[in-house]
Amino acid sequence: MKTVEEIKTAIETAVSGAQLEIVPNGSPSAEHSLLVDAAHAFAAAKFLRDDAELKLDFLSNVTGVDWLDKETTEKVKVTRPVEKEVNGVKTMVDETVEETKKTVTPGYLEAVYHLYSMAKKHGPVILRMRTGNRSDKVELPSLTPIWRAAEFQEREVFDLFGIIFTGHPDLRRILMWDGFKDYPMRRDYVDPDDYEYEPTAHDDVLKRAQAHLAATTTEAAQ
Amino acid sequence: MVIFAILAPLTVAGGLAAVMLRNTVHCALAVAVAFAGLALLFLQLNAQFAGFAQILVYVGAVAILVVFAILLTRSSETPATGVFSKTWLTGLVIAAAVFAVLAWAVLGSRTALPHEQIEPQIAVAQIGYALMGRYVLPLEIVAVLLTASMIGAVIVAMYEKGGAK
Amino acid sequence: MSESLLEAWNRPPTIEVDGEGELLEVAMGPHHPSTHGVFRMDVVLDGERVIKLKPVFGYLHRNHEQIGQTVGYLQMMPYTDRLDYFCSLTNNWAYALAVEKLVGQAVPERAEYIRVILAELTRIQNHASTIGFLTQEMGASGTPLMYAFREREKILDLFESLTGSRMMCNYMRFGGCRVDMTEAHLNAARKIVTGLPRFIDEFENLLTSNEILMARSQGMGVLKPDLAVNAGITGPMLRASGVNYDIRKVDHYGIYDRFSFRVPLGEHGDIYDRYMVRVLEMRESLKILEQALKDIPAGPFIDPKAKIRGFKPKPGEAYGRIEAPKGELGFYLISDGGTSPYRFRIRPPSFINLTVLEDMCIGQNVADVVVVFGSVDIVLGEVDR
Amino acid sequence: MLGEGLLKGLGETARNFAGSFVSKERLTTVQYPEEREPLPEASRAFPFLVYDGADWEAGLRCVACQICEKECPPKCIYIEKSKDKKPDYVGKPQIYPAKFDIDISVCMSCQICVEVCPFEAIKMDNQFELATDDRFGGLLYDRKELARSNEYYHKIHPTEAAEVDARLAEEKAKAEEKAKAVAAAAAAKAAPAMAAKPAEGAQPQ
Amino acid sequence: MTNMLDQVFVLLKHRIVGLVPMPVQPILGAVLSVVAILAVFPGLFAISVLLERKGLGRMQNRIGPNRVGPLGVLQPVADGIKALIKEDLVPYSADHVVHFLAPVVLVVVVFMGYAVLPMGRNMTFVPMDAGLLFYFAMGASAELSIFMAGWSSRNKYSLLGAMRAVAQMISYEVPLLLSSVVIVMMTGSLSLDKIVEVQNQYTWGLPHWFVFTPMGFAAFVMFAIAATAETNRSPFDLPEGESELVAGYFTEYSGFKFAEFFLGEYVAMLSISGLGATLFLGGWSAPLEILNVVPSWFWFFAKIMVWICFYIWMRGTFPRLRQDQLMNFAWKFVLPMTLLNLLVAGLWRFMGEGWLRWVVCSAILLAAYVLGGRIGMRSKKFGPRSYRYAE
Repeated sequence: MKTVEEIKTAIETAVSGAQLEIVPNGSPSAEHSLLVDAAHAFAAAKFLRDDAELKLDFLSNVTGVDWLDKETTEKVKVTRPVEKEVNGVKTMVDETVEETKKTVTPGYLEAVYHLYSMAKKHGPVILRMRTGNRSDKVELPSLTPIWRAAEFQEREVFDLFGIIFTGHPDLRRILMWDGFKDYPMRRDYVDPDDYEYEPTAHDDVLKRAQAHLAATTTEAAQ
Repeated sequence: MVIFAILAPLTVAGGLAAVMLRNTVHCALAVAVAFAGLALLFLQLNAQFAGFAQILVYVGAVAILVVFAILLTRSSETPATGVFSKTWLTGLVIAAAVFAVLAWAVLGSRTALPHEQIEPQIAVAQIGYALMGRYVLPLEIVAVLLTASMIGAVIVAMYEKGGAK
Repeated sequence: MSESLLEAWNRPPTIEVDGEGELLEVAMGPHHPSTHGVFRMDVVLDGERVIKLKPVFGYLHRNHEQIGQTVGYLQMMPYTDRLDYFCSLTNNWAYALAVEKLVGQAVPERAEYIRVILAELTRIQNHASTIGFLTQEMGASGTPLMYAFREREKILDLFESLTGSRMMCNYMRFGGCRVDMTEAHLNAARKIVTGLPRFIDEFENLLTSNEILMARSQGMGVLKPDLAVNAGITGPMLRASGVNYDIRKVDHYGIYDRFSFRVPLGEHGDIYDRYMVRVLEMRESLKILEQALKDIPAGPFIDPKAKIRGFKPKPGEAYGRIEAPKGELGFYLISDGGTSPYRFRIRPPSFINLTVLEDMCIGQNVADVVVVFGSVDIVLGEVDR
Repeated sequence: MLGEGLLKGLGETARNFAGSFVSKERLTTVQYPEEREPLPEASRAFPFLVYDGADWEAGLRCVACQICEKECPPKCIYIEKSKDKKPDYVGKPQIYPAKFDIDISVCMSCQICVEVCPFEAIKMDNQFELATDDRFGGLLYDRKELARSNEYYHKIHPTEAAEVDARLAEEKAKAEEKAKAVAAAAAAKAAPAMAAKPAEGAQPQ
Repeated sequence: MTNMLDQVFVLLKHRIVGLVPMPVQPILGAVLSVVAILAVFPGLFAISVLLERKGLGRMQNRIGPNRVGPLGVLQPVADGIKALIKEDLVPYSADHVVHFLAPVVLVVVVFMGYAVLPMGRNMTFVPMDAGLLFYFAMGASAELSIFMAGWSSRNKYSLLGAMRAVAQMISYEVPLLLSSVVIVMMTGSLSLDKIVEVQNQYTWGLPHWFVFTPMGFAAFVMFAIAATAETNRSPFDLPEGESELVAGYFTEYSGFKFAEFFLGEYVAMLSISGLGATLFLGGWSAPLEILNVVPSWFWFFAKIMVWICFYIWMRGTFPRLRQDQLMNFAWKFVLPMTLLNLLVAGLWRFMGEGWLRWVVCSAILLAAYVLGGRIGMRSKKFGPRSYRYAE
């Protein structure tokens, strides 16, 4: 089978304008993946399936990954003029001050597709797509029209991560019920405090249970 | 006579209920009751074959057919309006006329008179001999007619099935 | 994306309803005798013909993947038992394989043999009970199921004496297995393997040439190979459609390249083919078992250097997959260097095999829906996770 | 011929019907409450705490290191350390669990606590008939309910217990030797004996 | 002595009836007969339920019920008590009157069928000239009660189950009747007593049962198939196919009404077995001439129970057919076979005594069966398959 780099160039020649990037994999398996931009993902995927040499006709696994906003704090030495009283006279003196600088790299949601070929019996080729951010730009093209296998799995990713797959023929919640609001697989998901805790040996659970019980009984009283 | 006194009102009640009940399925069930009463009347008159045939054909098949027809064609929901149609008077007149004709015919026949009590013992075998002997031609004609209608029904059903595809 | 991009096989076929007959909507499940648990099919019927079928999942959803992301690598092992509770050992293997791939852990030879033996025994008991359930859906009052369970019991007894538990084995570890398979266990396994062919013969006597079974299953629930491939169907269902794809042969994971066995393929892709492929796979599994039990070498059953506690893989990701009895079972792990995976994903074969349930059922009789459903072979613990 | 397969099937059920009267293999039912299949040695249900000697409280091997609490996948173990110390089987003064609760209704019998315990203090019981009508309290087992003697352990898992005992005896011998050496050194140097810290994080085999 | 034992019930009845004044005698006689039927057949029902559960258990390598009483023989009693003390649930939107009437009608109609069955020498309760016809008339009425049950429950599963049941029973009534007509042709009577009398003759100690003639045997097979379908037994138990329709037409019944349906089903099974035994297996006549020392009623009940055992055996072995296959089987295979069988029966009479008619009739029927089966399997495109392997 072609290497990831070869596949990358093959896609770039076949799909004009596609921007691809190889995402390295640090584990010993060294299965590097291809990051494809959302605009050209559909065409690239179609190419991957139909290309005579690759023939990746089997989409094995679709999943989402939630990458949180990353907050990196670094200490930076900044030199700036500071007003100082030197010998009774106010003068501006340049002084080096250590400041902590916070940079926030915005998070994103990622959809990962594991492709294999049943005809040629090779694989995997891992395809990734990323959303703009985690809140409003969460749309990605659906690959269900290319691989039917994505139908339920994309629904699941939509359900649990909140990625909206445009072009999906039947995008509804699948594991959670229809009225459910949140996306339970996100890293910052907080359990709703709405179920019955059973008394356990654990302090924190007990506390939550008691608080919840108190809240529900007062609610009931009102 | 006691048995007749029980059966006749039952049959009549079944018939009336069939006309007057609101729920069509109930009506069909009432018809079945009327049929059963009729069959019992036959039995009371020692006409075993006719009685059993009545049950087998009417209760077992016709009533079921009616019920199926009701269920397949329209919902069995109770109609909101009254059960009597606007032309009920006409219907009543026609029914009365038919009854009058029948009564006249029955009263006019000699067998209606109570004095002739011969009570013929009719066995099933005799019916068989009669059908196969004297009445064989009518029987065959009826058979041919029924076969023809059955073939027709089959063809109609087949045509519909073919047309759907 | 426009509708025109959808290809022919991409949606279930739609059926024109003839006549003005009323359509009947029936919710089969979640409390229905033949949905294998809490699963619902919203079926639209025209008479007894299925016009539309929508599977509804999630009654058993417990967010297994989130659990996997909060507990450590080792602690996830017993949770994998509870996915497909019929085949906990293959689940263990798939997970162990993914983690081993993530950290580059080697597995001693003896451990590989033990894994193969246990996985093939699991496959046999799973296929036998699946066929039992399938005939149960056809109304066989449980006789084949009881025969299947009789044999399954023997296999589970072996599992219990080896791993301590009949179904929730929690047996495999990263780099080997938890305890060694002693000679006594191996002899027990040999005894089971010599007894099984007779059982499969009995099973086939009872079912294979049965006219009612043939009439019920041949030509029903047909799955075309191109759709099967496209919809990601795996396992016996795929092979019943005639596609030669067995991960044991393709990936050669473990030591499967050392054994000679064949992959049975169906031709029609109907329920009967699925049944027969399972029966024939049981026979092939027996062949593997015979070879494995003959050749198993002495040696360590777990890599002595393998870490159990304080397991912290380097950042990276791995996708490990095996041929589980129900299809391709995969685990996708992303490590960020912490003690628990950053992303833990299960690729459940029974869930994805249900993608084509509607395609197979449309136009069929309602009575066939349950049989088609039974022939898919699912476990709700895995579907809903 | 139509019906051939059906007749074959009928023959098969007839064989099983007749066989169930003569062959044990074809009638595998065990009449459960009266009859029981012997449990295999490896069989596991829920954990218990091992103690040596006659007094359960004094003999508990557990030193409240809380490894099992940390490693338990469903988090069903709850341990509180004691303030004081008592001598363990080697004779070293150790902390002991002031509170050791296992919520059996949460426990999933995975045996990981046993695998990670460095002190051979927690083992798997094979008692599975634990049904109770008290949903909350009845399944929360405390220290006393969990304590089982080493003899009991020998009874249910003889091979494993023998191995464990051998290992412990070896450790004890080593510890004694060491203690002797330390004592000798102490006698020589008249220095105060150091209380050895428990070997936390040691790998069990 | 033998005769005494044979007629013990008849004599007992005469003795009791003789105790009361003349005008009351017919009424008491009828009451006694009814009481006897109501006592014996529910008892047999209990036995066959136990037999079924035990037998099925053994076929499935289980023991079956064995907790209530020695070897579990009191299990049916426990079941009955359970059914009685259970709450009688009626769905809110059900049609209460019809819902109540359905099981009652079923049980009444099913018990009526026993009136004409000859249960032993001189042991027919109502020796009727058109006994066979009466039996079928009663059987036909049972369909109505099943429809009532399904419709009145206002449940989709119930309604579907009832529709299936009724369609199936109507379809199989035709072959059931036509296969019995062969016997009527051979005896020239609709009276079941007469039919048994004809069979109660022996040549070389062997009985003249109709099952031992070619068309009798064919009719017997067809009758057995149709009877199985008529009583909704496996493999024709789709009206209550639990894998599809939960429980069919009695899904919404509980407690004693459910027990009534259960009773009705088994009593119908017993009675149709009785009819089958009467028509083909010589009713109360002994299987060998020397066995005539055993009371005649014993043979009748023994034959019923053998028939029931066969039902159980089939249930333990076969999967269930599908609705359309069932209909196809009825109309395209069983019905033509029974019609052919009628022709053969005519031929049999026409050919007169001799070995030739045995050969000819058997050959025609066998050929038709084999050919019909093969054509049926080919047209439905099913049959054994072979499989290929990939290395």
